[in-house]
Amino acid sequence: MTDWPLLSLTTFLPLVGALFILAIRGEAQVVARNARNVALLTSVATFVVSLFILSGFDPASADFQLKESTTWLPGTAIAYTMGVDGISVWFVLLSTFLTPICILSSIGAVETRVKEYMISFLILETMMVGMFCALDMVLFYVFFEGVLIPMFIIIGVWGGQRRVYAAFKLFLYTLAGSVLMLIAMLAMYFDAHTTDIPTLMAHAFDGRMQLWLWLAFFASFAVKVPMWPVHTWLPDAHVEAPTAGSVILAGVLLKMGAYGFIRFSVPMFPIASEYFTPLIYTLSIVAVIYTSLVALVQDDMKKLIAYSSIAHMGYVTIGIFSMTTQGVEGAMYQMLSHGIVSGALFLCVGVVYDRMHTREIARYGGLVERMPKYAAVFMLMTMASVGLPGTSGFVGEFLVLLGVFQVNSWVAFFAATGLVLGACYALYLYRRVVFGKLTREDLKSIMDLSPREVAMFAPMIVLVIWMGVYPNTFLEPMHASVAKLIDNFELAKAAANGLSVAAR
Amino acid sequence: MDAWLLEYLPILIFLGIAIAVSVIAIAASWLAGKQRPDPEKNAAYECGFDAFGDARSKFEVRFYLVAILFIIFDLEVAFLFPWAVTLGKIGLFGFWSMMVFLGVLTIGFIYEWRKGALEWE
Amino acid sequence: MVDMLAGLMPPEIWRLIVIVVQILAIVLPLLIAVAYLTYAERKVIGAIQLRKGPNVVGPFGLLQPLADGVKLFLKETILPTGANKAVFIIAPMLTFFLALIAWAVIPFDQGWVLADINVGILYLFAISSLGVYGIIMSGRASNSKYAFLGGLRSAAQMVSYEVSIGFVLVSVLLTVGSLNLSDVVLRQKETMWFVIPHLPMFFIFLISALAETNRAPFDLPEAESELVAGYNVEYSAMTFALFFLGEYANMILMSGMTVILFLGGWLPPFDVAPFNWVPGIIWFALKICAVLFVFLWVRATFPRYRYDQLMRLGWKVFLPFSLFWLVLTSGVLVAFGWLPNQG
Amino acid sequence: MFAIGLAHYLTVAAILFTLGVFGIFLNRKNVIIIMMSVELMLLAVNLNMVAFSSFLNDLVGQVFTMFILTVAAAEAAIGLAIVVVFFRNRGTIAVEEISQLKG
Amino acid sequence: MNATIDLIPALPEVIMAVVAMGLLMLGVFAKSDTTKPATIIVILTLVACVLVTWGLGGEKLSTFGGMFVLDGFAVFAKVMILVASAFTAAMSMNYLEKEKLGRFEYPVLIMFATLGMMMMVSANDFLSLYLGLELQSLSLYVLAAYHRDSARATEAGIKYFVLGALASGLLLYGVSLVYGFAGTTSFDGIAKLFGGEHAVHPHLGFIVGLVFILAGLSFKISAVPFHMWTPDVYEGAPTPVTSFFAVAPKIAALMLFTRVMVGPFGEMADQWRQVVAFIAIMSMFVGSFAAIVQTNIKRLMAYSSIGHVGFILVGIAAGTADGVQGVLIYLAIYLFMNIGAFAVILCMRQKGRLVEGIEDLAGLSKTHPLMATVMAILMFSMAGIPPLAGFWGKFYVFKAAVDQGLFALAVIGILTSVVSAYYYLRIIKIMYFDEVVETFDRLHGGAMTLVMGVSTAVVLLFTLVPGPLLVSAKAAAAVLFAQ
Repeated sequence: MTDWPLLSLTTFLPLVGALFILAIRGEAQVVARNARNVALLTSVATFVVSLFILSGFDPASADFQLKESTTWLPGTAIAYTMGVDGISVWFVLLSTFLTPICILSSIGAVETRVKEYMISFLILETMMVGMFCALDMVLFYVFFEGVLIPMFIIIGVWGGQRRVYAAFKLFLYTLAGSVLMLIAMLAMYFDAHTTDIPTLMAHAFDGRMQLWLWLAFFASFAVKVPMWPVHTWLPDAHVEAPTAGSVILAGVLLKMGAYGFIRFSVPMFPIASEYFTPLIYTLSIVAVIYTSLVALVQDDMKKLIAYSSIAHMGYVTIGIFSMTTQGVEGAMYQMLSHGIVSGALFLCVGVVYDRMHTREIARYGGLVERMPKYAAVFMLMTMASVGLPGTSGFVGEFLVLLGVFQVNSWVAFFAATGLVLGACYALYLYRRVVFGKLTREDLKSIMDLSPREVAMFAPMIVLVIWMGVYPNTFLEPMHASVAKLIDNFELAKAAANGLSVAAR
Repeated sequence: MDAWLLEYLPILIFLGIAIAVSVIAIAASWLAGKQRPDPEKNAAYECGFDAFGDARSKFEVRFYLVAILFIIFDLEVAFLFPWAVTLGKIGLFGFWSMMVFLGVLTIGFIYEWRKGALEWE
Repeated sequence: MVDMLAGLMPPEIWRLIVIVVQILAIVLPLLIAVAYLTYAERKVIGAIQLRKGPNVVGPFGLLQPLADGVKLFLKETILPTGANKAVFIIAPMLTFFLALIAWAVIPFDQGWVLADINVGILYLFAISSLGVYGIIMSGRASNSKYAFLGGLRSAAQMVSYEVSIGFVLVSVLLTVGSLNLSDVVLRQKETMWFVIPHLPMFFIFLISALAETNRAPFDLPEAESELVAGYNVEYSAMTFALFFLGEYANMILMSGMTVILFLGGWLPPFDVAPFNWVPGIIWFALKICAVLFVFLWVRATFPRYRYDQLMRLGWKVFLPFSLFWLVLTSGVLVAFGWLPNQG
Repeated sequence: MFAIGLAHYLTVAAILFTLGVFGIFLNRKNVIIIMMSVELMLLAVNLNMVAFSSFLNDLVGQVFTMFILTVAAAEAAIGLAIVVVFFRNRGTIAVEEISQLKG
Repeated sequence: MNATIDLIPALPEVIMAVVAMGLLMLGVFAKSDTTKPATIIVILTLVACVLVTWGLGGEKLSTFGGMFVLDGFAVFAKVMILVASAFTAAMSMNYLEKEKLGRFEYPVLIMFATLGMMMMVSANDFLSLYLGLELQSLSLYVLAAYHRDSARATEAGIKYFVLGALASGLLLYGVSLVYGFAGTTSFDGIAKLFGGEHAVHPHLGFIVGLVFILAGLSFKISAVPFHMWTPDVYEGAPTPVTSFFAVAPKIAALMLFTRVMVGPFGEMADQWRQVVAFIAIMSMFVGSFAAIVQTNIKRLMAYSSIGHVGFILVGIAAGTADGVQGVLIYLAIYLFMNIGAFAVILCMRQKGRLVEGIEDLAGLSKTHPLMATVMAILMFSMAGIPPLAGFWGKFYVFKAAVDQGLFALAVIGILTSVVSAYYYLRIIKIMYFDEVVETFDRLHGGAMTLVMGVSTAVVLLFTLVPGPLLVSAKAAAAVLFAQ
């Protein structure tokens, strides 16, 4: 099994499914049904294949594994190289895990142009998985940018009222950020004569150059994460996107930025990372506190969760740049957790939206009376989002705080403040939607979760609890890679300091 | 100044004399004859009517066509002159080159002919 | 040029004087010839039509041209109100002096040429092309409908036949291998008069010359019944006279070219005793007279062409044929190795 | 007085060329004038070419001139043809009338 | 005097010339209309010439006293030009039939224009350059005004003619100065003069000539500030002609531009780099910003092409083999993107009438999903979004620019590409997000489908199989730098 090109298989399997769907013809009804089935089948199969990646992965090793390499662009050092380490493997799994759930969730929600919708989603999955597997900078960029195409279409075609505005904003913001990264990549290529990520990690860039490169990469990743103040595209995109789009957006797309920090900024430009850490801290804390406050006053459910995502991603960036084992692992954990939890929360919103076609918080209330199962799921996810012990959210946030406390207690303090605020808005939302009296006429006939929706939530619930109760399953494979990351970082820092000492 | 330009000196002088003669002729006649202009006399001739409209009006497009054809053919003649003089030196190669050129030209000519560019009325 | 004149020493001044004298020796006889060409024309046509022609002024009316000249000289110069004055005046001058300076390269006898330039044929071709300008300018400047149409027609006609003339010239050039007009004649001395090998070209040239000079039967631009007097309808006095002189000078010039190109220039018809005693210039003059007679003869006998016939003849008959003849000539010359200055 | 050298030819050519360019851009009346300006430019080029050719004792310049002349004739022919069809469509060849397309 | 001349390197050109003249005679003597057969013959000839050119490729051949060369660069360019011309000729058949504009001169003019382009890219002397350029331009002037009963088309013709003639004038003036101060018009000769051991310092007059040549060529490639004609001509000319304009001549002119800049003037890269970079920046700016407000799709494509030219010029500004390789790759991809886009534009018919408004595309994804998909893919590609082919063109030119330290140029370029992404996205938005107003007629013509299919396939699959193009582009680019 191991000599199979597992990573490529995982990456391109959805594309094959997309081609199948493209070939479907006939009556609109039939096409829609078949497209759904094929898409679901493909994404589940992809998930299954991705599980083999995990089984073939050696958690003790910090190296990139399951590597595949083949020539791609002749005449340059740019090659098609795939591989995963303890960091990226989880993101691959996260992507393949969320996609079938998204597809499942959209069965009731998306009725128009189902064929195109499914194709877009499968292409999106290919892009996401490919991005996390890519071990070549240019290949990474290709997948990284490629995500925009299906996302643009998904939001623009199946989105809400202001979908056009949101889609354009998403596209142009992220594109503007990432093109600078492209220039930086080119500059790196000419400095190091390679685009191979592992090699580049070992390459010592000139200190001054690092600063520029770091900024260019930052422009791209900060938009993607998103960090304050370039986060404004996110609420719009989330609000206007169809439910599944929001899930993927929050679950995977936001992680791309943070992944980029871990993969590029920190290991390749350690000096610059060190130099810019205060900037990151500041922006992250502002994000955590400011967006939490903003979330409090939202009256659109999706927007509220969108702002909460920004706040949560603030922890992630703090964790990464704390440069401690706990901090980085916490950031990783937080991302995985957030991927599932926020995805689930968006699904929760989607469930009621599908029934009521509104996301206004004031339009709901007392849902617990009619929808007990729903209330329970929503409750669990809210708790996880808040970071209640025993849920996945707790582990991540705790580790981050632990990590950053070693470095800078003030940052830890402010981040902790954010936690409290997070609890406020999450619980406030939950109270307004689920509790209270069921007064509205139209809510009286609302139905509880259907079996399809239960099937959709079940794996997420399992995971949230599993991650909360026994985090080691997930932390174990990370240890080696994270340790290596930090070691190298410290080494580079020491080398740079030594150099500057010598220069004196 | 090059010696061969001297050959053109007579032409230059000739030109000067010719212009002088024509200017003198007109000037002298102007002075010699009685000048008694009046509006009727100075009006453009139009079979007794007063001239109506500007005479420089639109005219048949064929005149353009003739002019264009003339430009093209005349230029070819300009190519032919040096060729004709040096044909002895440039030999068969020169001959065939010009034949190809004339062949292309002929094709253009036939095209014009068939398209009716040479028809009047 | 300026500094050359500045550096002139006495020998150069002498040379200048010689040149001026030479020019006058060309211009004055030419003007007289023109004057008497008009006389000859009226006499010849008169004779053909069994009339007497001018016979009042002087013996046999020989002073008639002078009288006409004096009359034109003393007439009022009319400048039409709507005319573009400057252009209106320049047009006849242009026609006139172009007709004169073309003579600069004509060899009257061996070595009897004002400017023995190497590109004589090209020069003539260029000067005669410029002739169109005088006509176009007069037609447009007059601001008269007749003049305008006449000018257009005339110009179109001239350029149409110019093309054929060009091809004829090239055919001759092929056999000569030089653009110098004296060389053309000398080559005919070596071989034969080109009228023999180039007979069709001779006729084409002659007819084209008629068209080029707006002579009957191609005198449509001046067709009195249609266009009153064509482009020079508004002209009077000396301005008209200059047109008139220019036209007739051109006629003589074309005859001269015909003679040089096809009839052996100053060469005697047979290079034997009685003939080659006569000086070349006499032969030259005689031949010109003969050709001019043909011009007059044609005018007296042929009806006028229609304009479409005229254009058809030029473009659809002469042009293809002269082109064909050109190819044939060059082909034969190359094939048999008869080309001049082979190297 | 002074000798006429290469510089003089070049200056004349430059002046003619500039006139041509200005004729194209400043002319607000008639397309035909624009076409004449184009010819003027080409004339300036020819003058340059011949002057250089003579100065360098190199025939290429004159050969080039022949080609420019020919192409200019073809260009003029095509230009006139286009102007004529335009005139047929619009009944004018005034420059300010050529303004249907803009943005 | 060598009495023979080796015509083999110019074999495709000779074939094309002979066929074109043959068709002219055929058309003029035939009793019935020969537009369709003539077009088919033209396409077949072009395809045959692709094969012939390909077959001749390899070593550097030269003929006509060194004025005409057939090297790897020329072969690459010619193949692109021939393919572009063949495609556009195929696309126009349907149009000519529908609009009843069929005249047999059309394919012949296409052929002559293509012939001119072939000459341009093979030119190794300013004389042959000029002749090729003019043959191309003259044919294009006529093509622009081909629809002679349309005021718009003839106006486009006039504009194109006047500015084209002006450009030729500028170019020639520059050539005359270069000739005067270099003493030769041969590319090799000029390159030798200023390169190598006995390099001379270029005279000021020579630099002025260079600038004039640059300006003249910039007109032909419609680079800012010499782009004014492009939108008007694109809009006014009949659509198939516009599609032809947008591709083949542009490729030819850019290839020519490249050869001239890195060939004879290669040693003077420092002198012209600033100018080219400036032109590139201006073009990218105008191409992206001016396009935003357009409502006519042909006009939009005009600005889009101006923008693309700006990006391509970035590669030329780099002035290295890598830069030229980038240019070649960009052009090859540009070829397919544009042809495909124009195939879609040519299918924009409502009630038998061609429409050109961008808004007319509204809801295309519902009425013609396939066509909309094609257009969307092409637009994403033009915007330069990976993994579509358009990205790679930009990638390679910017790579070369970064390699030469032209960071500012690269950054500006890449930011304008974001701006240009906006209007490409707008088209996608109109097709996908907006509601149908009026539906298009059913798709006709296998040629259109073929063109759309091929171009989409190229754009999609390039990322997977980039090898052939990259390798051949690299080889072709290397030719220019091999001394």
